[in-house]
Amino acid sequence: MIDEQVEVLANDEVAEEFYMARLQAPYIAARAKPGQFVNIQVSTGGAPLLRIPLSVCAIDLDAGWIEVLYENLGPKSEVLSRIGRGVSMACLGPLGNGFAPPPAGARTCLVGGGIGVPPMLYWGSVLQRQNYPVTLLVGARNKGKHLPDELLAPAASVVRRASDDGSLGQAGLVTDLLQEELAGDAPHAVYCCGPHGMMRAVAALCRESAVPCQVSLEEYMACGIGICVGCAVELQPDEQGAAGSDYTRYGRICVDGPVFDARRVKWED
Amino acid sequence: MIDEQVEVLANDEVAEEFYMARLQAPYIAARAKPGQFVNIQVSTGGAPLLRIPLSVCAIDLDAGWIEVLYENLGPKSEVLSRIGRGVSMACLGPLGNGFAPPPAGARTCLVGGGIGVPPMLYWGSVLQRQNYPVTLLVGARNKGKHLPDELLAPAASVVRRASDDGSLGQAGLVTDLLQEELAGDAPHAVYCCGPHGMMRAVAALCRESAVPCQVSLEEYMACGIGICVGCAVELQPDEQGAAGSDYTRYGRICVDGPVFDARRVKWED
Amino acid sequence: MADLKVDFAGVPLQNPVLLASGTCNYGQELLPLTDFSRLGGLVTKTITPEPRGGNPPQRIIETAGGMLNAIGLQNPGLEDFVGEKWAFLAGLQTQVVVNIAGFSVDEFALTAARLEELPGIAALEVNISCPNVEAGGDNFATRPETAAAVIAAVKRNSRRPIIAKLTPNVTDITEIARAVVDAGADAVSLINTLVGMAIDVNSQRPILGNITGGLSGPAVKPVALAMVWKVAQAVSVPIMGIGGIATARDALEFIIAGASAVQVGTANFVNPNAGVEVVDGIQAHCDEHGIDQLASLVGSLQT
Amino acid sequence: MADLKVDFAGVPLQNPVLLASGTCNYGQELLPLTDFSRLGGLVTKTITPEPRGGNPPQRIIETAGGMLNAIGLQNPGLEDFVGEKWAFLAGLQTQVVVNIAGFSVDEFALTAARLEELPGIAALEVNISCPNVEAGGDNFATRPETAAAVIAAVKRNSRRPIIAKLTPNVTDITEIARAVVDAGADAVSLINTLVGMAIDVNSQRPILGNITGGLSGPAVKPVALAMVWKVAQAVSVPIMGIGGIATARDALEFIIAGASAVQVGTANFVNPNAGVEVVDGIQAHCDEHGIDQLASLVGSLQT
Ligand SMILES: Cc1cc2nc3c(=O)[nH]c(=O)nc-3n(C[C@H](O)[C@H](O)[C@H](O)COP(=O)(O)OP(=O)(O)OC[C@H]3O[C@@H](n4cnc5c(N)ncnc54)[C@H](O)[C@@H]3O)c2cc1C
Ligand SMILES: Cc1cc2nc3c(=O)[nH]c(=O)nc-3n(C[C@H](O)[C@H](O)[C@H](O)COP(=O)(O)OP(=O)(O)OC[C@H]3O[C@@H](n4cnc5c(N)ncnc54)[C@H](O)[C@@H]3O)c2cc1C
Ligand SMILES: Cc1cc2nc3c(=O)[nH]c(=O)nc-3n(C[C@H](O)[C@H](O)[C@H](O)COP(=O)(O)O)c2cc1C
Ligand SMILES: Cc1cc2nc3c(=O)[nH]c(=O)nc-3n(C[C@H](O)[C@H](O)[C@H](O)COP(=O)(O)O)c2cc1C
Ligand code: FES
Ligand code: FES
Repeated sequence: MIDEQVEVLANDEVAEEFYMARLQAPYIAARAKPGQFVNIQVSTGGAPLLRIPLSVCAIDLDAGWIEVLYENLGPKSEVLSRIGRGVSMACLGPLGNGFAPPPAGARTCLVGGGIGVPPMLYWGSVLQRQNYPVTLLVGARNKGKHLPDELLAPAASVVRRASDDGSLGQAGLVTDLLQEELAGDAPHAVYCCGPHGMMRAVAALCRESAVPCQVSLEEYMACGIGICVGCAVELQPDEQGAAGSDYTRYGRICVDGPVFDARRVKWED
Repeated sequence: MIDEQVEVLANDEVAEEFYMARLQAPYIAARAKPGQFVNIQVSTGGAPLLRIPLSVCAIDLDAGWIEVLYENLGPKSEVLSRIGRGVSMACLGPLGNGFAPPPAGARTCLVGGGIGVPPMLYWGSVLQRQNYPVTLLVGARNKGKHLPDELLAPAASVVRRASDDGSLGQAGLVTDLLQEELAGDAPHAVYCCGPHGMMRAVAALCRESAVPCQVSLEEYMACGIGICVGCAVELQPDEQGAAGSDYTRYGRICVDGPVFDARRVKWED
Repeated sequence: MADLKVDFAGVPLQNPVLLASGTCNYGQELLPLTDFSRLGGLVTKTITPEPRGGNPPQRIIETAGGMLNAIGLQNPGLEDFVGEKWAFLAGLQTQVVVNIAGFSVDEFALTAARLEELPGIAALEVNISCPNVEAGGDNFATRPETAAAVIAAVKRNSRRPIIAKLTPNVTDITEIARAVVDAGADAVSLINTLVGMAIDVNSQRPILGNITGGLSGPAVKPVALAMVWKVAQAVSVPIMGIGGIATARDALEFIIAGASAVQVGTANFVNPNAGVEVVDGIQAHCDEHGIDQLASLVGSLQT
Repeated sequence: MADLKVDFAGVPLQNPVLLASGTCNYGQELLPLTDFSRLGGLVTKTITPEPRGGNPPQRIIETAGGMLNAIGLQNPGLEDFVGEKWAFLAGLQTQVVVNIAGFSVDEFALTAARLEELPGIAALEVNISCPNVEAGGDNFATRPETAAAVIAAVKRNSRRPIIAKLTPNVTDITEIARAVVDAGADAVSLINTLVGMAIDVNSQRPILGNITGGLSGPAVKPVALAMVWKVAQAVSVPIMGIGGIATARDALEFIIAGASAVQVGTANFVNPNAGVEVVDGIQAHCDEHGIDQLASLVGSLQT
């Protein structure tokens, strides 16, 4: 992990308010595993003050770049969306753990919602290269918020979509699609990233079906490297380590995650 | 005076860390007098928070643009220097008073130092058009900080330069040049804008020679329109208005100036 | 269209947005740049019994997300205000709150009494909290006894609603709020500025002529909001929320925390039409969220 | 090359820049990203006698020029610190100040006593000023008596230099500073965070799980600087300046105002090498300005 000075090679809108930035980042590209993220300083002028954490969405080892895919929904992502080619930024990474590999030959199912899709794209493409069968379920509010086919295709052999308003794919939630998958030829491993409520629902479905599930969690972050203790997630009591120690009640998502076995997380709330 | 949404038509470096921005600003262009200024919001993201006050340096009434000439020396000017063509900004103006015209046929001498030169260029070009003889004295640290001839030429029939290190024009201070002018065929009116110390010296020289002198003052500004009462300049006691009223001890540079008769200003400090 | 009307301590406001004292002077300068008739009101720059020249420059410096000022209550004095400034203010189609200060309890009391003669003043805001009249920022509002003494004296001399303007530079602002309410304040406004400072590292001198100044702007919003929330739980008079408000969202945070009205201060320097834009944004928010009466949002924070 | 050495209450520092408590955890995570041997030192995250889980999320939110945090002193507790964390810290080529807190005077005293057993601790910083253990931010440092009681008890139980960490959420910080110095503090550090708050206007809920949090970062620098300046005039012990320091210029402002050393806090989250860059910048400033001894700048403000 280093704080790499990276150059913006491209930064384009790929869906409604979704941007893909390609960053020349040879150090990070050589090391980033699926599920890991970077923490990017989008402004040196003091506003926004904090960095923006973004999952690695793709890498090119030879060319030495990484891609991040992000939605413009607040000050940090807005500033980033206006940064042009050639600009340099500080980019800390790769950060966090990554997805744990499935057992050999396992049928895998990747579930992504909204800004949770990017890590799935990198993970799916790696799984495919390792000859795992991959089904990708993608949920979004509407057609405009769905990423184009060419971005999803490399990540899965089967891509299924759901939208809240039915404007693309099945009408309804991505968890409806997962329920169908679990009811049929159930996957051996589920990987999920998306809004908290969606991840909770996915975790519950997988638990019912006794399918292992890993979730990539999000929480507001300052440092991304474990020093602020801000990105807390409450863990199940039996996962909290040494009995009687309250210290391990909350995990730090940035260093203990962002990927957690769904059963370790205390979902209630 | 309005808060005009202006578009950047050009923004280029014209000397070492000096930039000239041309702004499409038909309302302001139609009204701005020499010595007036504008207050520009260079960022809507909150940093820098306050606007930057800049003198009007040139206008094109027909094309509806104004030009401002500024040195990159801190957060606000730095952000402005990085703004490209086509960007829109809020620009409040025209603000303040302006230079009071000299008596008919007067020989005029304009004295500018550093970032005080811009208002002199506009004033000189107007005086020339009205057939006043204009001598422009310009001081700068060194050659790199001197503006190119083509920018100064339209503002005066005679341009004389001084630099601290002698790298362009006479070695020494611009006040040396003024002393020579006053000693010879003395001007009938002096107009001056530059660092505080320089303006104080110019005011003193003119007072000794009994030549009327107007100075365009600067002070740190928030609003530029008289509502913050931040841009205070202490006035001579007999210029402070109603006897016994302390209220008028300080003038507001943004609305009572920026141009003051040099004799009204209390220079001691 | 949501109804934005507020009754603030008996003063009917068409909407809850006022311009803060010292950030709109006495109104004149803003006339070409904003529409006063769209605002809930404005609060005049502080008036003291005698004219004041204020502090030597430099009076202002920008800081991260905010600014320091040390104006030092430059103002034309009570008689000039009554004779001149008021004529203009009285003609505005908005509520005018007059902000007053003095250097002794008597000065506050005399000023309030004299202003009784001017019909049309909506309320008095009593500035017991200016940090810029002496370096370091001490003032009446830092102790419950002195704060209460001023408010009681003003109250005796005025039939108008009295709004006590509080300082954030205290250990427990609820203690001061309770003291002024007990002394008769009809409302409180908070916060005035936080004491702050900036130094020129090359000259090794303070940047401000007064050494210290008052910090305002977006930087102080979180502090102001926490204080409004605490005071809302401590007193039952209406609260005027002030501190870093630049957008409708900022204003709504204060209203949800317990402010019945808000004041826009430093933001006026950045955008002289900020107040009206805050009004428009509040209207839009209420309409989008199906809020019929803005008043129902006041103090609605769910903790 | 200017000499940046400082004697801070008996602790020799190679330069005046430390990392602030709670912004570098217990050092490990920063090892790949900064060079501790270039720093004056680091201050550990607060240790309490018992392990603490801290507050429920959301614990952090960015604000204009700063951030709010409500971590709630999540820490492994005294025994785990002594047993595990210290082994790593003891190996660092820099001064390590251990920051301690408790929920009673006895807890502070016991913690200090237990830490006597660890050789190599440079000093204890006594956090009497955490605003995040209960909503609203009350703590020991808001009253001179409670502040003094804690410091006196710690002092009795420790031979190390004792640095009392003060809160800015008080009417007169010099009163608290004098009280802790009278109680035996060898130095003071200030400021801890300002109590602040943020609200989600759509859900009408506080953004932080603890309702209020502590404001830090560049936004608070002017407030911190004014307090350091005032305390420097009130006490004669060394001062550790803290609050919004991100650049060498910021650090120099504090030093000129009277701080013998400074701590870099929130800036570490933005740039994990910020501390070392501040050191380099101070060195460059001194060299450019012909300052031989940094110590000569301490308290050099000309007013
Ligand atoms: C490990 C990790 C990986 C992420 N990967 C991606 C990604 O690949 N693509 C992407 O678009 N987004 C990703 N996010 C979320 C992204 O960091 C936030 O949306 C972003 O910080 C928003 O900042 P903002 O200033 O643009 O908006 P803000 O106004 O700060 O926030 C907009 C919304 O996002 C929430 N939010 C803000 N910051 C964070 C944060 N740091 N973590 C979680 N939620 C936040 C806010 O509560 C709010 O609802 C990731 C977050 C984490 C923690
Ligand atoms: C009426 C008026 C007209 C001006 N016209 C021009 C112009 O045409 N061209 C030009 O380059 N500059 C002009 N200035 C000065 C310019 O506004 C400042 O240099 C600018 O605000 C600096 O801001 P900054 O953030 O870039 O630098 P800062 O870091 O804020 O300041 C850099 C230096 O400039 C001083 N300064 C900062 N702000 C102001 C201010 N508002 N007024 C005076 N001094 C300030 C600071 O004390 C410091 O020494 C004018 C100022 C005024 C008041
Ligand atoms: C330049 C300036 C001058 C001020 N003058 C006064 C004043 O005369 N009387 C007063 O009560 N408050 C005064 N204030 C304080 C504001 O009314 C307000 O309480 C404070 O600035 C916080 O709000 P803001 O962050 O929106 O500016 C002044 C503030 C500024 C910035
Ligand atoms: C996330 C976070 C956690 C903190 N934790 C502690 C702590 O455990 N103990 C303590 O004494 N101060 C703690 N502080 C306060 C800092 O040490 C420092 O006093 C304050 O943040 C102001 O400095 P800054 O603006 O440079 O961050 C914490 C600050 C932050 C931002
Ligand atoms: S973001 Fe700072 S500890 Fe995780
Ligand atoms: S800049 Fe605000 S009164 Fe002049």
